[in-house]
Amino acid sequence: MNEVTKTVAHGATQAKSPIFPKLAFWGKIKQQRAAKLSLMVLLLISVIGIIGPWIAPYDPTESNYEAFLQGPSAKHVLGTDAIGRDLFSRILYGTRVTLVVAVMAVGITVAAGTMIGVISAYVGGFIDHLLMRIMDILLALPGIILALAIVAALGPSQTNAMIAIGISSIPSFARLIRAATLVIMSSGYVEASRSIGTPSWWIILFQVLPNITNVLFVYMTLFVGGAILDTAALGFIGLGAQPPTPEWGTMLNEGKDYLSDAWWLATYPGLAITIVVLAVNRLGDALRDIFDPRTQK
Amino acid sequence: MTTPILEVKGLCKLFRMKKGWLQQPHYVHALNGIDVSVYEGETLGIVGESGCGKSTLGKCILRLLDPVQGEIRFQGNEIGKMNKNEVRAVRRNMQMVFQNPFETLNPKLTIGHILTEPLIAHCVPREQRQALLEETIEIVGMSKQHLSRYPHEFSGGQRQRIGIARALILRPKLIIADEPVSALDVSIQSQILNLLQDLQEQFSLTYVFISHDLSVVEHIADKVAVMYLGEIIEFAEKEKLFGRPLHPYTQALLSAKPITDPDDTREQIVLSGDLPSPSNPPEGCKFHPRCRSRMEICKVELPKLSEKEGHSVACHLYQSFAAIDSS
Amino acid sequence: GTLATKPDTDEGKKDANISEKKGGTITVAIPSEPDTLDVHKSTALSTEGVALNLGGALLYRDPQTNEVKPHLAESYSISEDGKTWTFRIRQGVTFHDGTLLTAQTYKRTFERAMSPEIAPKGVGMVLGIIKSIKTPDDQTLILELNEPSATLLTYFTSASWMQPLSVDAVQKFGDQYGRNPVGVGPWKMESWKSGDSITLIQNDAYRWATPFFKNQGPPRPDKLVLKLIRNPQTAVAALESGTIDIADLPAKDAKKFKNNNRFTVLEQTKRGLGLFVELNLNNEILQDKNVRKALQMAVKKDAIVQSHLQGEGIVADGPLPANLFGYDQSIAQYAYKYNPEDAVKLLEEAGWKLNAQGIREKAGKPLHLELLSMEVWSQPAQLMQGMFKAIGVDVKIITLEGSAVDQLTAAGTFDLALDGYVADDPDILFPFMHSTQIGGMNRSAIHDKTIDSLLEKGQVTMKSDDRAKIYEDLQKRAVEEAFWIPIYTEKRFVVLNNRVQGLMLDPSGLKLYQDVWVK
Amino acid sequence: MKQYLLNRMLSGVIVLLGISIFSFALVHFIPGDPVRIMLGEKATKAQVEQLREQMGLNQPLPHQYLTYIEKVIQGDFGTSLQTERPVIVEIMERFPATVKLAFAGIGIAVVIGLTMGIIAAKYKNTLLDFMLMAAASIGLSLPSFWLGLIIIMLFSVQLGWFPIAGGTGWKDLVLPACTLGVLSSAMISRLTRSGMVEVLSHDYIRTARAKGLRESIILFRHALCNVMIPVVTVVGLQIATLLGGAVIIEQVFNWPGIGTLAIRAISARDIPMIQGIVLLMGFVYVVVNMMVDLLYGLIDPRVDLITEKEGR
Amino acid sequence: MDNVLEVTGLTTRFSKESGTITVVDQLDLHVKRGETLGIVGESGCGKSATSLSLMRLLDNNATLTGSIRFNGKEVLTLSEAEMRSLRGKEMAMIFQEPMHSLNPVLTIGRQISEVLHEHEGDSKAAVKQRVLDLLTVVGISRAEEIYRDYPHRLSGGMRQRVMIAMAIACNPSLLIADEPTTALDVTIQAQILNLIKKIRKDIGMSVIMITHDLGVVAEVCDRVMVMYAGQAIETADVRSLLRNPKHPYTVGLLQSTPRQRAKRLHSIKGSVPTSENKPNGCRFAPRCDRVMTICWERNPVFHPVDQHSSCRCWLFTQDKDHDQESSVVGG
Ligand SMILES: Nc1ncnc2c1ncn2[C@@H]1O[C@H](COP(=O)(O)OP(=O)(O)OP(=O)(O)O)[C@@H](O)[C@H]1O
Ligand SMILES: Nc1ncnc2c1ncn2[C@@H]1O[C@H](COP(=O)(O)OP(=O)(O)OP(=O)(O)O)[C@@H](O)[C@H]1O
Ligand SMILES: [Mg+2]
Ligand SMILES: [Mg+2]
Repeated sequence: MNEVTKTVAHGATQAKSPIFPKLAFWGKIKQQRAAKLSLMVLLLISVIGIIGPWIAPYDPTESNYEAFLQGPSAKHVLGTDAIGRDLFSRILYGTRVTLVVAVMAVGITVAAGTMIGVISAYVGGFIDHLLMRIMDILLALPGIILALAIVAALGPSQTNAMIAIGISSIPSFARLIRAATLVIMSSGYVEASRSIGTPSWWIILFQVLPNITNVLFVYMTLFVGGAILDTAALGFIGLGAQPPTPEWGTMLNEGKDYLSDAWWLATYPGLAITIVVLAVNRLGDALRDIFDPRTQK
Repeated sequence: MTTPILEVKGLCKLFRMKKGWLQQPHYVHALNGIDVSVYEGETLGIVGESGCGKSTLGKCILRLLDPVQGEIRFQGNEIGKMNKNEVRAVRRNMQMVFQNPFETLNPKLTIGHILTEPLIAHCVPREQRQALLEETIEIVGMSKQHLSRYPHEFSGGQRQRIGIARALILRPKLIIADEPVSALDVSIQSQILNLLQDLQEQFSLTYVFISHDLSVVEHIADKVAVMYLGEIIEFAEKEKLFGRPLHPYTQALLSAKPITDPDDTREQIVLSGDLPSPSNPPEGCKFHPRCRSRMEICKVELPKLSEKEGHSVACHLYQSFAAIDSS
Repeated sequence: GTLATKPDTDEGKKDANISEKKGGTITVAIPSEPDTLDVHKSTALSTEGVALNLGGALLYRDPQTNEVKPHLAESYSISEDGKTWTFRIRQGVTFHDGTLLTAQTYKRTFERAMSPEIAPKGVGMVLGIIKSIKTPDDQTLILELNEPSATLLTYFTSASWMQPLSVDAVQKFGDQYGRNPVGVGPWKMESWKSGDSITLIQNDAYRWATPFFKNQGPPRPDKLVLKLIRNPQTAVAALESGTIDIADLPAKDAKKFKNNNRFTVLEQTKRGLGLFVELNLNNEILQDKNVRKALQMAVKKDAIVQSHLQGEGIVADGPLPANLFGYDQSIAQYAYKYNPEDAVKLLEEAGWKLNAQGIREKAGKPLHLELLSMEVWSQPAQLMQGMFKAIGVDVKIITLEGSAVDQLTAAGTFDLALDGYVADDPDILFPFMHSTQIGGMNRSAIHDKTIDSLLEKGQVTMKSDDRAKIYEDLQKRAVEEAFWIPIYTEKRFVVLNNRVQGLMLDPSGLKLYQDVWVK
Repeated sequence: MKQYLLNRMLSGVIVLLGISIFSFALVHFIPGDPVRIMLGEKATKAQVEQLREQMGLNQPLPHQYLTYIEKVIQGDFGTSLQTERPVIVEIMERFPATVKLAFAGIGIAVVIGLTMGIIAAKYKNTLLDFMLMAAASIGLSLPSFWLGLIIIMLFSVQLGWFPIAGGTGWKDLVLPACTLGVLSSAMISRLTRSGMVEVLSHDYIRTARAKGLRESIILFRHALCNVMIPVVTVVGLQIATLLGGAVIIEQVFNWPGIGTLAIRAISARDIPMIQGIVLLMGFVYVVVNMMVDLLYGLIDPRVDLITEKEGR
Repeated sequence: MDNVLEVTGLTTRFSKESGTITVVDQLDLHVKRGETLGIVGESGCGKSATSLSLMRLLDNNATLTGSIRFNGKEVLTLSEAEMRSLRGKEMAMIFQEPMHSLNPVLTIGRQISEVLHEHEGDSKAAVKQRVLDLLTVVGISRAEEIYRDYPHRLSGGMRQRVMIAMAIACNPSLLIADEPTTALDVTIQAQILNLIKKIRKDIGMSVIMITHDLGVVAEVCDRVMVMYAGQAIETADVRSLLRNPKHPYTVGLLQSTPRQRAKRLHSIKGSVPTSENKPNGCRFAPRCDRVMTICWERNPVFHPVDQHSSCRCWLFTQDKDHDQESSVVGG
């Protein structure tokens, strides 16, 4: 009796435990120096995004009426802008804005894209055709135009930029996920699972999803870079976050009229964008190298 | 005589191929009127060249694919007409082992989890699961420590054992083994074949054993069906078939099989040409373009499978079966 | 507001003979592309700047005496009651397509502008005052007005909006007339590359230049290219590389050319309010005069001038600029000064108390206002946002395209809106402040009897001194009621390559090319 | 092959139909009454209603759509609310500039990208490879408008080598085309490199080596042809995107192309214009894709197989 | 001597991030003119690595030591250019996967004529005629048509024939066939094996036939070398190997091949060691039925057992103290 209870308890932990196993993930990442470096940079940037408001020397929207367009100095490390705001503080605050917009946008993309992709691949047939033709149609319009049209419809604001960017990359994301799901669907273990009589929801949940998480993660990272660039681009043409929000693209837009008078205005936000995007992209690349089904055997 | 545990009659399967919206779809005749039956405790071997429809047959029996025509009776019940839930219930008694042990195990799940899946799918009470799990893993020659590991930690032979354990855990009556040893090295292959034979004895299993390797089939099967382009062209007990193959194709197949005997002096029949594509098979007997003893009739008329003394063959040479005695 | 002419260079004085050469091309940057050159279908500055060169006006305002004199009309007379205006049209004036200018042309031009499909888009509204148009002969044009109008006279000096259109061309081109305008002006339309440039060529039949120009014949250069350059930075580079000859630049960029002997910088104070804030009086919060006054006192206008205009502007105290007729010289005495402390006091008095977030609150409602702005005013808007924040007023900026701003203000769904105007006459305040204009340009929804009657009087009073007095009273009233927050009058800078000589600037900021020649 | 192209064309038409529905639906998504925009602020209600009637905006939606499509097929894309000129005329005036920029940019990108990619793959895992790919990574991470601004600052403002007056002459073309080229080449070079590395690891390359072929033949005949397949796809996609207007770059460089037109139309809510541009982009996308498919057919003899797979 | 190929002490190492691994270890072999040598062994034992080493076609991360003498020339010291003129002309190779070994975007004709252009430099017309002849020789009937066709249109057997045509285009003196029939069906395998046998006779070349199927060995080879975990463990002429295998591994291999007669198959326990965890002593020791103490301690040397065969096993080594290292240097 005692024996039996013991094994049952053991069995329960067996069956429950690692539905999402450890992936041997971090070990692999460590192997990749680039990944490590970019991860560190990203971590640093995220920390700045979180604590930026506390370490910023000035209020990012407060003008110093005595200091319009001042170059970098001890008082204003990166200088001030045309209406006397501290550029350094604005860039620090902007980190959060930019990251939040980009990550939320990708969140939208991933949520919708994954759903469409997985359903399309799993259900197949007419639904697949229909969804994919819709994606084709959306793909036919350049992402930025689609985003512009959406912003035009919703009105320019940070939230709407987020939604627009999120929506505009759904088609390509959905296609990637669909392809990844199809690979999993045609794999031996899904067939084996079906042959046992496992129900569909179980297969999607425990066979398909865990196996596309890697791919999902990689694509997600790769899309974040694009989303940051798009956020900034919308800001740059004045359709993203609205002034005085210290969003980097918006700041660049404000700085573009001062290229020859105040180089720092256009230089630092641009640099900030480049560094973040570079770090995210490198991480994405490294993750792809690690998880690419082709390099992985 | 008792009724066969599995009986397949006139099974047909088409795959629709369509290149685009504009094109007329054309069909691949993967299975074309298959008749075959297995009795309890027997091993039915199915041999044939690549693409002749062996796997398709296996999948149709399990209803992983829906046949277009024909009957599949398992323990007297017609599977082809069942709905989804009934099929799932039947699968409890009918399981499959796959060719590639590297692909059929989900890399993200532990062995324990993989083996539990069928138990959950068929609502085995939670209390019994662990005991079954441990018992089964030991039956296939592994230990329960292995349950918490991931597939990539095992060698090919061990993975195939896990695959067998998964098929076995519900204690089915029938196992369809689709080339279970083709991906394995000779030295490992023999371990698995032995295991399969042991299990058959222990649980009085029935096997449908699919392979393209004649030696393996010859070793393990009781009855052998030879397939060519979606059709069974010869079906007999192993001894009869290997001892006196009737169909020219079977003869060629047997003679082409390389054997490890340096003094072997048998005459080799080397077939000319390739296996034709199943999407546009030749008229008449499908084998006639490659056949040595082809006759005029072969080009126009499809021979039927006819039986004598438990030896069936589909060939015009034996249509009256009088020829058997004379040959 | 006199004409700012380019000071003669030493070189020019020494050798007058080589001056005023013929031929050559001048290229001018324009910051935005006109939607159309059909002057009846637009009110945009971009249209005016180009159309000006293609047409001519019945009258002109003498830059020296500021008097209105006849031009395409040889003479004109206004009846005693001010309601019948008679013009004698000059003879021998031809359109670019060769047709002759007659009184009938004018009649049909005005009728077209006033037709119901076209009127809402342009000058038709101004002409609405005309009751009937008669042309007893080719040379006589008689307008019967519903009531006397001082402003219409000023309008008739506009060579762009009030120019006669070739009736044939209007018929021939139909909807496409806007791309193929035909006028009587010194320049003819040659080509229009969308998004790139508009090219005009000299009209060699032109003999009817306004008398104050030295050159009474056709313009000297062969071509005038108006090149679309949106970004001032681009314009700077283009000027330096010689791609363009003339460009309007913001103060900061113009300054760089001041010490460059290849270029000349023309400077002019714009006649009008470069920037002011309209307060929506339909808003409950803003109906409280104390709040309006507090907002007035919160704005540090010199900081805005300093940052946005690099100091090249004049702080405005009232609704009229110092360089416009009717300006009250004593306005500085009663205008509001920057005084955040007093502003705070006023708000406290009005019952707006600071809450935990530093925003004022009354009866649980925060003091939150929305400011409508356009992209060009992004800096002043943000500065003001900071200034209002300092006295506990939370302002949200909404930046929109011009037409979208118009839509919102017309619907009255805004709290504060930025605006600006350029004008020749104080009557500009009529559309901005008269109660009949609510729903139109009177965005503040000013509904004040005193103001209404002053504006009406101003329109019909023809005697200068009396008229000036009326507008002084008007300013007092407007400042007292704190309807608007006037911010500044700005300067404009035109940089031109010394290869181009003789450019004149009209008081309202338009460029006059009649005397221009290329070295 | 013919069959294959016909199929592609058919799906192209379907995409176009979808886009036409999308662009038609825009009228109903984008706030702002088109009639009001057309008539201006001061129009009376009656005038608005009358024009609304005239434009058929009171008809049921499907009917409106059909009329719209009928007109589009006849080449009538409506009239711009802003300029009152036919949309098609406006677009066609801008299109050549965009085409010029797109092809110049892609040309530069392909030359730089292929060269970099091949060199990097050839010297895989060396410092050179590392540096080239680092450059490509940075190229991918640069915001296009920022790069544009920097290039303007450097070559136009500081050095004064090239004008940026936004004409359409070749001198005006240099900077925007280079900016585009640099940006797109990053993508192409990475693709070429990874494609090259992958192809070089294929069995048939080993076969070619076993035949004793020269390295140059292996690289250019055996490897490059296979690498071109993904590269052509990406280049095709980029051309399609750029022909729809390199929106940001056109804006930065003041380039009178479709991109600036699009921004202007969108910010002015010029709905017929937006619809026209959307349709044009869809059309260009479909046509370019067809070209890419055709090229596929030339490069890759297996195309009919590819569709077979997709068809399943 | 009449050896086309003589290999002594061939060692192939791959350097990886995790360290270097030795995949071919001190391999000696020779191939006589006109002879067919079979190399058998389980997956991963280093058969392909050996053949690629002979052609020097391994990746950059491989290092080769030892000596490979081909027709009297030392292959390992040749320059890359000299090596190129050897490959395809004197030493040719065909691979396991005919599906992947042909370039999908080039026509068959072009891929074959390339070899001739590279090595013979004949006129275009002559080359084309030669290619058509070759296609006929390998049993392709519609040569003209196939010449213009692309690989994806051919079946596996056809592709392997094309590969053979390519390999024999310059009449090489050695053909290395790395599992040429593993991916093919039995009937097609028989065709290809017959073809190789015929061609070998016709042009008198030597063949190294790599396979894991002892049946294939019995069919086409004169001599066999059995490999296990990177080492040669037995060489013998075919007849004596199959009739009278020496090494326990070879014995096990032969017995585990399924036959009708045996009710139960013999099976070798365990599985092949991975290259990372090779045992210290004899590499087969953990799986061997007849393992002795010495087997765990020292790896036996490879030496002749009788006139037909050599073997690497302590069972057949009289002098058990014989020092392994010195013998290798000597051999
Ligand atoms: N899902 C499918 N769609 C279309 N055709 C298919 C599909 N599955 C199999 N076929 C075709 O059906 C025929 C029989 O295939 P099947 O897999 O049953 O052959 P097989 O005998 O198992 O071959 P192998 O030995 O290669 O496994 C083949 O021609 C194959 O191309
Ligand atoms: N380029 C390489 N880098 C590192 N290791 C390699 C490389 N190529 C082969 N190996 C390793 O060398 C060992 C021998 O491989 P090889 O391909 O020679 O085996 P094989 O006997 O041909 O096997 P198979 O029968 O599967 O073809 C394997 O363990 C393999 O992992
Ligand atoms: Mg199969
Ligand atoms: Mg191999």
